[in-house]
Amino acid sequence: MLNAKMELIAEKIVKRFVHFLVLKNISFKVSSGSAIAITGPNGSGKTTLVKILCNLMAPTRGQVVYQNNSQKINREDIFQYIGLVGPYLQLYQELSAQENIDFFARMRNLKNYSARVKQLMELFNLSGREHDAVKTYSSGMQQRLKYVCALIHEPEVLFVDEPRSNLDQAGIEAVYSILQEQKKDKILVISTNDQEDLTLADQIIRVGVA
Amino acid sequence: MNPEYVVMIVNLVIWTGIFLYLWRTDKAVKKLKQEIEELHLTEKLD
Amino acid sequence: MKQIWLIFLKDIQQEFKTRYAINAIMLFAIVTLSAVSFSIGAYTATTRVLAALFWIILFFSSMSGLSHIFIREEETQTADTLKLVARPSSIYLGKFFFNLILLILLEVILIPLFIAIMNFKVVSFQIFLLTMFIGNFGLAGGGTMVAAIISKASTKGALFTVLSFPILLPVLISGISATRKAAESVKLMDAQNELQALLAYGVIIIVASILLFDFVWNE
Amino acid sequence: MSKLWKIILYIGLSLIIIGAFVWAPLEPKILKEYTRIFYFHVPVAWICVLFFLIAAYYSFQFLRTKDLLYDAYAKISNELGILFAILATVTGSIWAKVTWGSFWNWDPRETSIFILLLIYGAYFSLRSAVEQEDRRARLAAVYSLLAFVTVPFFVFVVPRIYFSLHPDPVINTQGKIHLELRQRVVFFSSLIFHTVLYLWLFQMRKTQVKLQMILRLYKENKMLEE
Repeated sequence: MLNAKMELIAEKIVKRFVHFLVLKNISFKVSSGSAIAITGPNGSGKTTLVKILCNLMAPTRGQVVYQNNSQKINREDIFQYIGLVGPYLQLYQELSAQENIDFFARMRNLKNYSARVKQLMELFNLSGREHDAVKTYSSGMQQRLKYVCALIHEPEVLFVDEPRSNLDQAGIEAVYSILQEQKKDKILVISTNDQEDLTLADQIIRVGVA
Repeated sequence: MNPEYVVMIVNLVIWTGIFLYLWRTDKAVKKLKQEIEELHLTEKLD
Repeated sequence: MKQIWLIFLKDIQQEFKTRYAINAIMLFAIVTLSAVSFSIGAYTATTRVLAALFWIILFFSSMSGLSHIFIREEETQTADTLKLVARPSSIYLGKFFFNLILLILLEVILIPLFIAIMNFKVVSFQIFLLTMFIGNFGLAGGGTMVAAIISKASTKGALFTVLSFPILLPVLISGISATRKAAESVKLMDAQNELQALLAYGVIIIVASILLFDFVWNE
Repeated sequence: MSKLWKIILYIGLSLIIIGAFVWAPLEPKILKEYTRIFYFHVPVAWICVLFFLIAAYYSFQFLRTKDLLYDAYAKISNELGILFAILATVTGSIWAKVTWGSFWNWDPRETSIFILLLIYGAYFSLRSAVEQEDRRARLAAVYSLLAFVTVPFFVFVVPRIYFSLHPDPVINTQGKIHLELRQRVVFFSSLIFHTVLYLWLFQMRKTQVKLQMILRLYKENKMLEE
């Protein structure tokens, strides 16, 4: 996947919950080497939009297209290209960190991932806790572990929903270094309320405001 | 009671119900059609 | 293929650590079995009644445990995480094999207990075990699919039995009939119709579920 | 539906009532006066099976196209299906009471209609348990189709295990007793006219939900343009 030029295109996304229109005609386009931020007040549909972009939810109208060197990627293959970190995405609480990582890495058909995991675990300051069950982790540690799980396969498109939630200063710095790295030659999508996070982005999508 | 009447009464009750249902649906459809005509959406009616 | 195996392993691992489904299903089976046994007392029921009782216990115990596997994913909010890494058909099959193992474990406990407590005389173990074996595929196949459906609905527990009963009724009917024959006759050919029906049901429900699972799982 | 057809339908239905009560002879051995119920009960039972098939068809169409209109069609055919299943059960059990002596006997056909009622009931409890529209539509469609694939088993398995009380030979032309010509004329025309009547009802409900859908889309578009 070297030098691959990925494109993520949203075409007129509309989402309706029962009688309430959450998203109204959202369109944008991002390609490798840039970052986009989704922002808006609470309950404005940021998370809904992220879920739609990741194919976790279908839009009421409109569509999301992933392109690799202007070749459309099939819906069932998209999961190989994306990574997502968000508060609504939980890890398996009963299993240990190592078991979680192994499960996700092997599900993605990765081999020889231990070096990368070791590096990520060090970066997020989780080394030494690999064999404890995730439920014994604090919320901040769980958040960091989610980053590890989402980054093992070096995703072409990384979605981050509320990057700062539950993190301390060191955690935020680690996340920022990752995000800077991601945006260099891949796609980064951040959904945030924080003004500071917006400086990372090349494009800003505001949802829920007239 | 004569079984013929039982049969007849049961049938009549059912049919009255069905015709009432038909009539109500018909009324609702007419109302909707009128509403749509007022909005000039008739070209979408195929 | 690899994904099916991984999901299956992960569920076994999780189950091994919590033992939620296995406890629920075993306790339910034992409680109903003893309730039935108490209420019948010393009276020896006919094979027809016993066969029906056996399947009712089996059916309702499995109803208490088969849905757990999908409900857990929804309730711990791991469904989306899983959705991001797996193909739908492998999720269905992984969960199906887990439920199959769960049912086999249940039967390993339930069958000897039932035979001992209810004084159920099986003449042809060949028919009996074959019925159980083939019936499991239908039960697990249909049960897993309905579990996936209800895990997306708001009232989960009660809905599972309501929705699975009509779907699994063919298994129940043929299973009861075949079990009765196992207690009455020695020849395998006597239960041929029932076994064929069970087999065909299992194949069809699993194929249909694989085809339809996509629509349940993908939003 | 044009005026002419409506008139034909009304005249036909009146003729069938007259035919059933006056013209067609009674079956003397088992049914006696209750022969008459047969001309009305059988079409109703047939209609509820027909609506079940229609619902399965629209569910399939919905999954293929993801068009919510098809989901609405599937829903109304299931609504009408459950209505007629209840009617068939009620008329059938009145009939069963007078001919076989009890309201319910678990005869294969009673079992089948009972299973249909269970499926319809489960379908609607599933719908009421899901709030989100597209999700509800998908789950309901999947459940419909899942129920649909099990139907052949009921047709195959149930009659082998439960024996029938239904007057099969009366309906079955290969059976012992043939329907007399007049009975047959009334029965088949009743079947046809009832089917037309109920399909007309269905058609009208379809128009209703379609118009509702158009209105809603219009309002939604207006909101989007703002």
